[in-house]
Amino acid sequence: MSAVSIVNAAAAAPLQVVLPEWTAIAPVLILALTGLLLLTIDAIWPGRNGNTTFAFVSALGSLAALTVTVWYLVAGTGQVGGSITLFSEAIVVDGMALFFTAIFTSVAALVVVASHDYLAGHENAASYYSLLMFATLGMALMAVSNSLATVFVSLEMASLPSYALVGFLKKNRGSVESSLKYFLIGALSSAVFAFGISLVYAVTGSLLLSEVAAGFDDGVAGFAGVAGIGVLMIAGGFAYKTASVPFHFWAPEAYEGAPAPISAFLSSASKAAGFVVAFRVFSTSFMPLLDATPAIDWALAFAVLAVVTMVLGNFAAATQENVKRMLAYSSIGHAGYALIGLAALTAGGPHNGDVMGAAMAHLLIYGFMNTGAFLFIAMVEYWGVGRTFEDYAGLSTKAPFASLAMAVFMFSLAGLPVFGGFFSKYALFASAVSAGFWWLAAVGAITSALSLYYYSRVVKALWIEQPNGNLDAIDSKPTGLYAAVIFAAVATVLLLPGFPIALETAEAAASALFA
Amino acid sequence: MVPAQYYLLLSAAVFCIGLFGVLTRDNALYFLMSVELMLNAANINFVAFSLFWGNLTGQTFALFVIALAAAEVAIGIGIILVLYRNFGSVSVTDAATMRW
Amino acid sequence: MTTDETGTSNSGSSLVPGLAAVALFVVMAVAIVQSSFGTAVTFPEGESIVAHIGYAMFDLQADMGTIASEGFLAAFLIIAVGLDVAVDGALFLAKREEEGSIVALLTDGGRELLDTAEASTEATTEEASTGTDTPDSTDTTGGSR
Amino acid sequence: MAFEYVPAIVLLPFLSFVIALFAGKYLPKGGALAGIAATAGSLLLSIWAFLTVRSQGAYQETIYTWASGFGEQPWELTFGVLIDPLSAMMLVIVTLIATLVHVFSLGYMNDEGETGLPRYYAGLGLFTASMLGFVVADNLLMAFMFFELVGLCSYLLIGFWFREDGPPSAAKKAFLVTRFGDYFFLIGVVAVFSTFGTAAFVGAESFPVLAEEAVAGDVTVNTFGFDPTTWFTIVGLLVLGGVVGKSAQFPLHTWLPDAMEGPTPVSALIHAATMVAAGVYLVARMYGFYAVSPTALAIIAFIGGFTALFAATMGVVKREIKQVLAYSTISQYGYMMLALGAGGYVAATFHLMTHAFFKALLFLGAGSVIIAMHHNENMWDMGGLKDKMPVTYWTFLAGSLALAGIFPFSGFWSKDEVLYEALIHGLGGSPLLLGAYAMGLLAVPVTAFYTFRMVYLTFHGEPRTDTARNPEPVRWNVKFPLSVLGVLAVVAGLVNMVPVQKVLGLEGIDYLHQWLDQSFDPLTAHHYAEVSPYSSGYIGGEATTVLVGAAVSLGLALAGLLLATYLYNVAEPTEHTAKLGAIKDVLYNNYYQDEFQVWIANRTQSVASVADTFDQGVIDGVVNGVSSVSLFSGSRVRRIQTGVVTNYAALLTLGLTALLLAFGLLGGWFL
Repeated sequence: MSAVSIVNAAAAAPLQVVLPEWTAIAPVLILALTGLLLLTIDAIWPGRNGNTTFAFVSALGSLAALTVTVWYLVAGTGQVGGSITLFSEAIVVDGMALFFTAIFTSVAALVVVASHDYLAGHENAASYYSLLMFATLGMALMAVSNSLATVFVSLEMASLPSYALVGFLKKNRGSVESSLKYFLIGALSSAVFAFGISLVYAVTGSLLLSEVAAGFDDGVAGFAGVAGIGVLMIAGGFAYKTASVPFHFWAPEAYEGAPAPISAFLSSASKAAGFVVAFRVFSTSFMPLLDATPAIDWALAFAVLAVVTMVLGNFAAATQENVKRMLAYSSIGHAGYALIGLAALTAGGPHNGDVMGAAMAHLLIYGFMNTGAFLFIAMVEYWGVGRTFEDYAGLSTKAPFASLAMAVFMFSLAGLPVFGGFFSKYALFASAVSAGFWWLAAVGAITSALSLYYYSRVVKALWIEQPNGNLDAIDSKPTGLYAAVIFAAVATVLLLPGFPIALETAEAAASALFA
Repeated sequence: MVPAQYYLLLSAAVFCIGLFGVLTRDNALYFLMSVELMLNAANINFVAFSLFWGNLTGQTFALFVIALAAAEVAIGIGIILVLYRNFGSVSVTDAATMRW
Repeated sequence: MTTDETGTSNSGSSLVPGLAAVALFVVMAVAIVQSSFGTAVTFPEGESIVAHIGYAMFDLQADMGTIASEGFLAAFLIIAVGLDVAVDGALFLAKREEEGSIVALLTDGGRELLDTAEASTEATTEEASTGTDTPDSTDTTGGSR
Repeated sequence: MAFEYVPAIVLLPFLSFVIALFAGKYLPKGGALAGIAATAGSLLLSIWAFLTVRSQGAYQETIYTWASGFGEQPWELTFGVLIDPLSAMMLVIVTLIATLVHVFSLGYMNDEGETGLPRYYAGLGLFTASMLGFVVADNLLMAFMFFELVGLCSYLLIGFWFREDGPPSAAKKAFLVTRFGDYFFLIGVVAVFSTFGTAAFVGAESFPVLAEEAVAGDVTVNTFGFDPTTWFTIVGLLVLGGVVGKSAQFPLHTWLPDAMEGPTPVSALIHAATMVAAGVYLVARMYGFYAVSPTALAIIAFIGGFTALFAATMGVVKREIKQVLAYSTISQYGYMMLALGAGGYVAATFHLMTHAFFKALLFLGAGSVIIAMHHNENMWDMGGLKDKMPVTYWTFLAGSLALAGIFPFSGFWSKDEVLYEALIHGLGGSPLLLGAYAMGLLAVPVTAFYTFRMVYLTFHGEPRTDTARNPEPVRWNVKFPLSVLGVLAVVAGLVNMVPVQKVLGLEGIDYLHQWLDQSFDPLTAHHYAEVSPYSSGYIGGEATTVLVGAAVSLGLALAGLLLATYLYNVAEPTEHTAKLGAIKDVLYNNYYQDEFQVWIANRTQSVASVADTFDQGVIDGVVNGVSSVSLFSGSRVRRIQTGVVTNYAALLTLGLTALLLAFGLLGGWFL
């Protein structure tokens, strides 16, 4: 495969390899096959202590999917010459789908590598890794869904394994409780989501995103109420997946109680998955509603949710004592930032692509820095040191490199200049301002200033405070966890010079949706 | 033919009855059943408007919703089972140790 | 299911939260009653609905049959794997593990906040501390600290 | 070519940061030597750059473009360096003081057996590097990023002694208060970008030039529906938020006195050359932008004048030597803001330079006294140190005379020019400036008073404690920086003897004016003078005005000095004599204290006390209030998370219903 290939490009140059059209969903297929392979291995050789085998297979699978995705992204699959649709248009592969698949697969790879240490001595490794792969598969499917039917089905496909994964520590009450809450709110939200879809079907008579948009082209006069309720309920379903107010209630508990690698996975990849469908559905199907009469101003609804989410997440995070729960709330706050990508859209606005692209770039960087932060927590849980800020005091004396990585994550999450997180937040706020939503940017800037307070508490605990004698338990170096944390930190730092490329890709992908 | 609004009213009523159950019952199994009711409210719309629009999209999708509801129950029962082993009850209010 | 009688849970609890559902119904009902739809298209006579559902499920609706539909092959394949996953997860959850004991929570449960809470909020404090004592738990909340 | 090495000026201290952080504990002196070598290297490179600017003119280069292509106006976000007379001068000042502070730290930290030295020197290195990066920045965004880094480093350094109670909270306060100002700055940066599509300081497409042309109506920029001047005022004031925070101007000055909890060399660095100077430097850097907005200039001038007076009155009642210096810093930066607001670009830069020298000198002198006093900072426990530590005394005295503005020390020249600019532009038809001028003038005697109260209490009279009788000796590493700065504090004013030029008609001795005129075309001093909205008015002729102004301010300074002498240059000063036990000879009787003197003393003290109470109570209260309200509301917000999942379902339903209802009513769905 030395030649650069363009999948199904209409005007392929003679030297380029042209792959059949169906190969565009190769990343999805790889993830599915990996999950099924894990189940098969477990069925054929049951009872073997296969933690290492399973981790290896899963890591290989997600890295293979990542490689193919990045290759497609570079080669222009679904971008040059328009998006590729499959299965009677129910599936679409374009720049945005590939961009987000890259996020999911890289987060999954990090989490798998970290889980190898975390799961040492646990039973049911096969279930863990297969569920993880299936959840990733569900997210990848969400990214390529082009019909409300596939959106709903793949959203469930991502949720179901997540419920089980949150409750993976079956004998830990925190894990079980968080799993229950996650599941119950999830079930309720998916019922709301399904009802919203049914109402949209009621007014348009179709589920394909492009057909729904066509159904709205003539306006909503006569049934604005039904359409509006449907649209807002669909927004609610996405708010659940992205942990946005008022569907966020499961998040602090689920992230706190779940095994830390799963918290990392859910708060980074799952959130991004919620955003990719929300971006696609709203930008493809519901744009005509913004200037219809009577108007269904869902962008304003997202603006309200974004403001409330930013404020609530950051304020609640500022007063936490438990580091993991603090990160959980901060993750809610970041959902608020990414919501700006929807809130700042306007009918026919020239900045729509920039705004959404900036939100996508933020989610990419967030994927690395937030996963890294939670994996650091996983490391601390692995050592059994404790959970509060005081327990973290002086950890840098025992684990300087991991603590340095954590400092990078914290400052980057806070959006301090010189780390990737600053650029992405800056691009986001700047594009919101140019789209005329300066007040969203202002709320974002003020809440991220507040966030610096609680993020720097972690750095202070790690680097400045003295150990209080509970660090003797640290007697081992979990290689996989270390590798994952350091890799995430390197990626966060490398996204500093690499940010222009990421932003450019994201904006191109987002602009294609509005073309 | 029955006006379309009647179907919508019926489904809204079923949806809110399900929601009422969710909000007022502590037993996790009741919670699950109520959610099923809400999903079926969506199915009423799908089937009714399938006829209204003269296409089969809604009816077919209703089957998928039913299948997903089954999958959700499977996972849900599993979680409730584990909940019972840990907390000695299936009440959703007992598992309330993490908060704030 | 006898857990309703455990006494510790406030079973048969107040119907007040249900008012939210009623409110939602009112809002939806008003919107629905105010809406108006055109005339229904309905299906053509004499066609087998079940057969056409079958076509739709496997993306054959374009080649066979006369009733319009969108293709659901993708959703069908996804849900096929999805049901596998559900069984995988449910079996894993239901499997009883013999060794090991129930691990108590290591969560903070807002305890720290209680310690620093002002005296003026005593009512809240009391309610909170009863909530922390889960029944028959060897409560080691925050024991790691 | 010197300019190719400009990045190295920034990178050398950064290198010393890395070395001290990772290898500091294996090095002798905990990384101090690496720091001294790095800053000295930067100093040499800066001097070279300075001389090159002199011979070849200013220089600007984009080094790295890290993002481009936002929207339809392609934005270029870049890192670059801008070396013009202003930044070259600032580079020399910063590197010189950083080097001296490193040397001094050998005496203050190493010789005192402090622990955690690698962390200390790492912090100093990063602090210096951040400030240098800020100085050479050629666009507003880059400046903002380094501005933030400066704030972060100050947090680390002020909180250096984190085991005690005071420093961590002081550090947090410094960080939060300056961050609060930076919110506005950040919004201002975004506003500049969205208005002009660029944040460059220099060039035909730079934002100050575009602003000037937009006001003249030559180009159109996106002013969001406002009149250009109004919008530029808003943007300017947003950026000014960061300046007010960092330069400790009213009402965001409260962090600075608390920041005295940090090690004294750090205080010297913060006050003289880095963090506090950053704010004023920023205004000077983008002065062309402020010059188009009379309102913004007036606000700057007024804030400056008020801060100068307000902070000076508080300095009168302080007991700790460093507290007095802290308030004097706030007050002096007030003068610089006054000058900038009054159209005195050169005067502000001049005062920035002389202040850097004499304030660094005073802090290091105070540090020397603190070493001698075994870290007791209370001036009432000192006295009579003059004979025990002559080098410190004489240099400190030079610094004090400069601070008080006594002829011919450096402070006299710069402060006189500041007041002169305010006066002539005020007379030229801006009565508001006359108010600011009056406040600045009133602050002069107060400054002289508290400065010499400090000198007398510390060095003169009889020793009041055993420690003061047997102070610990200090070594060369303390005396050397003091001597260098002492010389500069005396002579630095000679670079810009405008009054002499005007009165005697000698041409060409206003070297600083000429120097600041050698920059890129729109960044020159005379261009700013053309753009600025002020015209000049005189009392009699120009020379007369100069003489009158200088005479008034010098007279007031001398009056303050004499009052301090009268009250405190006694062996056992004032009422506190009764509380001091072991007294042998009460020379006190030689000085007759009449009712008048007590009255004066009481009056000054009570005015100062009122200001102090206002500061501690109201301003601090508001600042602390904002942070505690945030935390309190946070602790309330988190309580909606009750832990019971049915409550979540209920809140979720309510939220959804409310959303539906609100948007239904808004969109008219129910009609």
